[in-house]
Amino acid sequence: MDFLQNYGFLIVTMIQQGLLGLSLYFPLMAGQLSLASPGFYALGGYIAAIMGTNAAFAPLRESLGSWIFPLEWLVAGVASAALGLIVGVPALRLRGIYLALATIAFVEILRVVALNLSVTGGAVGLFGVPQPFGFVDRWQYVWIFGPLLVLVLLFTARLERSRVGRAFRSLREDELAADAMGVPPTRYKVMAFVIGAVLAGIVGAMSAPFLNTWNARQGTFDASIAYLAYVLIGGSRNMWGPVLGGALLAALPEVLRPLQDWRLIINGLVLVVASLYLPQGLVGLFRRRRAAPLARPATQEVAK
Amino acid sequence: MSAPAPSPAREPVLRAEGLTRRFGGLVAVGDVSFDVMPGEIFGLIGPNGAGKTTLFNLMTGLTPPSSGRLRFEGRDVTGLAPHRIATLGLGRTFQNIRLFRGLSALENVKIAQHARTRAGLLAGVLGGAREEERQVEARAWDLLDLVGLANRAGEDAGNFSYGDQRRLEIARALALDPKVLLLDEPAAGMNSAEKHGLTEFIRDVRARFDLTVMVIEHHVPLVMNLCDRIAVLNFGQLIAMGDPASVQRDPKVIEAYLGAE
Amino acid sequence: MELTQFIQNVLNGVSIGSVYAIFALGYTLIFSILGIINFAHGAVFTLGAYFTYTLAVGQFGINGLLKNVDLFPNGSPLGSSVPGFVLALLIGSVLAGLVGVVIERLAFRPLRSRGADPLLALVSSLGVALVLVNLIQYLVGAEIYSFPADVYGNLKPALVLHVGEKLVVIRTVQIIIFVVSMIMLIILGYLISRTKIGKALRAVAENPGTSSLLGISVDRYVLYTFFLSGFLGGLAGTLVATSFGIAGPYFGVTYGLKGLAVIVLGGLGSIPGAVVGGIVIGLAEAFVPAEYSAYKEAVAFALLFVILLVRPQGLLGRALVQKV
Amino acid sequence: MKRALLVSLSLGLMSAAVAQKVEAPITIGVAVAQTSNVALLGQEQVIGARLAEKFFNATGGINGTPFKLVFQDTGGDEAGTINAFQNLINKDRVVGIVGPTLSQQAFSADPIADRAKVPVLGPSNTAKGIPQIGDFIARVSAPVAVVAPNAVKQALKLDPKIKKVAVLYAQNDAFSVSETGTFQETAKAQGLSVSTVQKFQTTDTDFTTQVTAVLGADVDLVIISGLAADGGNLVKQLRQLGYKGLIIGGNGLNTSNLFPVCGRDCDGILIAQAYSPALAGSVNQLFVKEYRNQYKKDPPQFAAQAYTGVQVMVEALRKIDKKKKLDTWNLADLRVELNKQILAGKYKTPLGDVSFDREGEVNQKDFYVAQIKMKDAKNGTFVFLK
Repeated sequence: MDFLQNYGFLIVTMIQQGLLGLSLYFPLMAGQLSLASPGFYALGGYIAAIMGTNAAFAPLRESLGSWIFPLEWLVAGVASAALGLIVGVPALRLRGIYLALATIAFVEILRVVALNLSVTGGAVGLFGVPQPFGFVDRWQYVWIFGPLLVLVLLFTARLERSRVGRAFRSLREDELAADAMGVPPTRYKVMAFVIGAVLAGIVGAMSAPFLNTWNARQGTFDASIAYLAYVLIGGSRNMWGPVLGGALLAALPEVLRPLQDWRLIINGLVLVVASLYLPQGLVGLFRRRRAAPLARPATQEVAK
Repeated sequence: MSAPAPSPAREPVLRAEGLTRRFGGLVAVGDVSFDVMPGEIFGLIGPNGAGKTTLFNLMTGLTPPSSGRLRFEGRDVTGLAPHRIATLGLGRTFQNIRLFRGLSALENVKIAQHARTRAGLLAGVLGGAREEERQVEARAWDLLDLVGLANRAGEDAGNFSYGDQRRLEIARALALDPKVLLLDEPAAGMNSAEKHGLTEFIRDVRARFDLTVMVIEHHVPLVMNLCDRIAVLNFGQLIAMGDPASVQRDPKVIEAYLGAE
Repeated sequence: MELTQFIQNVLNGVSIGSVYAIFALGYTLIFSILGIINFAHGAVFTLGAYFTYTLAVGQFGINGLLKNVDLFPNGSPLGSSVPGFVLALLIGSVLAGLVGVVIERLAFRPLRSRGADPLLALVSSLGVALVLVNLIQYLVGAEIYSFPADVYGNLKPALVLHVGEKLVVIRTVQIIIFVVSMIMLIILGYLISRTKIGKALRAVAENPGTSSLLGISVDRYVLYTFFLSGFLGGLAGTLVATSFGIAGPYFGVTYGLKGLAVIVLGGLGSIPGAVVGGIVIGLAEAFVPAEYSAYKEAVAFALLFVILLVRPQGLLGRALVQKV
Repeated sequence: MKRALLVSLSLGLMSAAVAQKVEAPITIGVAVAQTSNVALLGQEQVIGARLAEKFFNATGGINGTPFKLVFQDTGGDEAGTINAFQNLINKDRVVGIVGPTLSQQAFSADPIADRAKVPVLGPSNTAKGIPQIGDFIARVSAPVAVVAPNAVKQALKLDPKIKKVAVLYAQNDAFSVSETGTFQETAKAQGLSVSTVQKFQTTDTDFTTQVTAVLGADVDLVIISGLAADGGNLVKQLRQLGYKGLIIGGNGLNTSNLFPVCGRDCDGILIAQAYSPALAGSVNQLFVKEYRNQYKKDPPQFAAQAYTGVQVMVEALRKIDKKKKLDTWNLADLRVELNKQILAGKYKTPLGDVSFDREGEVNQKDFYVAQIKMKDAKNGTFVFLK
């Protein structure tokens, strides 16, 4: 029990950062390097913090009770999807590092706007965010972040085996060839981008009560780069990569806490060494070298 | 053995009207017009840099034309996005092979069935598309069988030999369920035994899938043997068109080829 | 807008912009050769300032070896502290260049020789930045260090021009930074377009594979690039520090993000582009009306977003045509 | 089912906490930003807290028993602060916490300490709403509203002809944003006209745009709310570009870190202080002497506030110990008792006489306005103005 008290927050943070890593993985499935997640994360958090503290929502809170929280997640998801569409449609014409830079710009613009609005609490941000479902301890958030992670992993595994997942992969492999084979690139790039945005938005909405407060420092350039590191260190070609990378890199500074002044120096060294010596990311260490030959399913011939 | 001769009464399946593409000052394709009749095997030859691949790119929407029109089954498809044209029924292979190299052969063929399937995001994730998936899978195996690669379905496309990659690309293009198949140098990199088999294979595919075929090829004996009609491009201009024998005798063609040597 | 206000805005914009530009020069140089963004550049920039400070003013134990160096025993025309400072500046910048070399050897070359995903270089350089910044913090703390006011001799701190009733003002340090960044641009331009090293560098940038076939040692030239970038970064860091002081280990890092906007706007990998991009962003920020000054921070990124949509290769970059 | 599990887990936790005995030596937690770009402030707090530990242990500890400070780095972010707090509460088993550095961090981590019933003293959290986070949250850092008006009045005393004012503030700093509000209200209340309001970021270094706007508005008083690095650069650039009038610096500029930044140009700035090294009380003079011995300069406000935070905890513990020996308490009860005692006591600290209201808000008697006098380009002093 002491263990949960002491490390509960960290464990949930690991799940949370794993989810944020995954939010980058979806666009990456379609070959799009987007660093926009912190923007949607911040948006989701603000939505939850505003719905949780703003007087305008008091009647809604009264009448809904704890149901306000799922509603916050829903609103955050929908709002992120809408913003994702608005940003994604023009931005996804860009490729590679240019898309990454455009999404960084998006995150930064959003941050400055949040810093200046009064509904977001300006520089101080919003505080006293109410706790869902009578949660008291931080580890209890495992009851919402945990199921979300499981759901998202199930979703991803199913997605990868579906028609849409194949379309994503074809875009990552060769956008032009995919286009010539009947896969509409823009449609699926935007879809992948929006899935990532919705996930980041929902994680943000769950995180505002988790952190008790929300402010413009939540969605920054630093976070963009951190999430990218999750994906690359964990492994970008398998859904477990970002989860593992996010969890481990979030835990690293805490694991190194006993080193005191040296902890961030070592943290940096670990990043360097990991990027040098784990070319396939962490999951590359576990992956079986070669898949077994595919077996043809026993079905009757489908007449053309 | 021999293909049914194109009946003159039928509408052309493809009609190019003055297709032109300029890159800066260079005219890569200049005012090219031709008809391709249903069921035909239509050859496109010409020296290197004559604009053959550019013409394919114009026809499949990868490069927008500077001017001119392309009609497919009577419908104006000029300027449509590549995936739209592919969906209408124009499948192609690439001169410098563009398979999804990191994906398995089976995946490559499954992906090209995208346009002929419907399952959306939710159906795919929630399992509402099982029957469709089963059909996609089965058809992919059939097509791999057709090109003789079913025993290597699980291997990454990038690991295949040159000739196998060309065959896989054809299987992938067929998976689109096209009405017209555009083959860009299908014999390049194949050994002579493979080349020999290719003629039979293309004819067989045409018959089996009721296709029209357009083929860019350098290997002259193959072209002469395979094609019903041939068009010759030089410096982006169409300099001759007709049945293999007459094209072979055409002085402009001889000059173009000799001049290019 | 009044004329004086306009002139003042232009001066403000150019002076802020030249700080951005001088930061971005070394940043973009590495991108031009390797196509990667070196996140450690901000830390090298900071380090350069600390090196020079240590040598010229000396509080970290070396005790200002060069503090009293006097190259002009009969009195320098600029003031007694200037020659010592310039010498310290050069040595400090060389040291920063060497740090750049070490970074290349330890954090970039292993990735390159393996042909790894270029994005990994991003993470690796991020790690290096984390190490350097926290190492500085560990060694010298988060305190603010400032160069003495007379490093540039007894120049007046600012130029004040009277235009009718109104004033137009600019700080001397800003003029120095602008002039130096222009000089560095010219030297760099000469180096790259006219010298043998420059030609080899361009060849490496065009096509590393072919260059090595032609007998150009790619690794060596990449090393030169990192030295040059580090040197420029160190020099720039010191110059900016003479204007604003060294505001702790994060001093240079805070320019990293704005620097990205600068080099993209100018054209990734374009050296004149870094200067043009810096000054354009500086001007754009200076012309934000006072009532919207809160949104000034977003201007650079709004510009970045727009330029990416309209002209992704940037103002001075070359368009890349994808081959089918 | 799930709910039942939750309840049983929570009950288990509570009973586990009840069973813990107080371990010797008594530990007090300090959670401030020792890394990140907030470390400039956090490092001063570490120094202040260390001095307090040394001084109070040298003067008998807690009635003869020495106590120990445990430091946990919060970094600059919210998650790091929660981790630091969790470590202090559960692993280090501290009786109370002094920290964190930023108000935003306090909004994040203080609720956790409050729910765990661990008393927290904010050494530098000045935003509105901090003591209201919970019963266990108090602060020794006075909110800005009290400090700012004095400075404006002082400026008017020095130069009664002042009419037009320019106000500048760091828009991304919570403290500066609320401080500038008070400054602007005060200026208006004193009949001054606010000619221009300029915003900047604490990470900014170049202020030419803001300074030219100020020069253009032709004002005779400039009021700055920011932190040391940005505020110092702003002052320097104001002076270099020819501004001659009075400057008021907000509480964020109340640190000798300002001196190296603006150098001789710092001379004459009026500073609104929540702490002054010049305060005559013997407690403060002892603290100043200790600090000068070790660091060769006057203690900054952040150090004094952290020192005060530790002092308040120690003196409250001494009182409790007199009633009932600390080693006979169990930890949970001691934390609750400590919180009560902190709020009930009166303390003679470097900040002057300090006590708390029921919510945990500090009642600080003395606020100061000082004027900076520079000895040379690097060293200066804050001269107390009556």
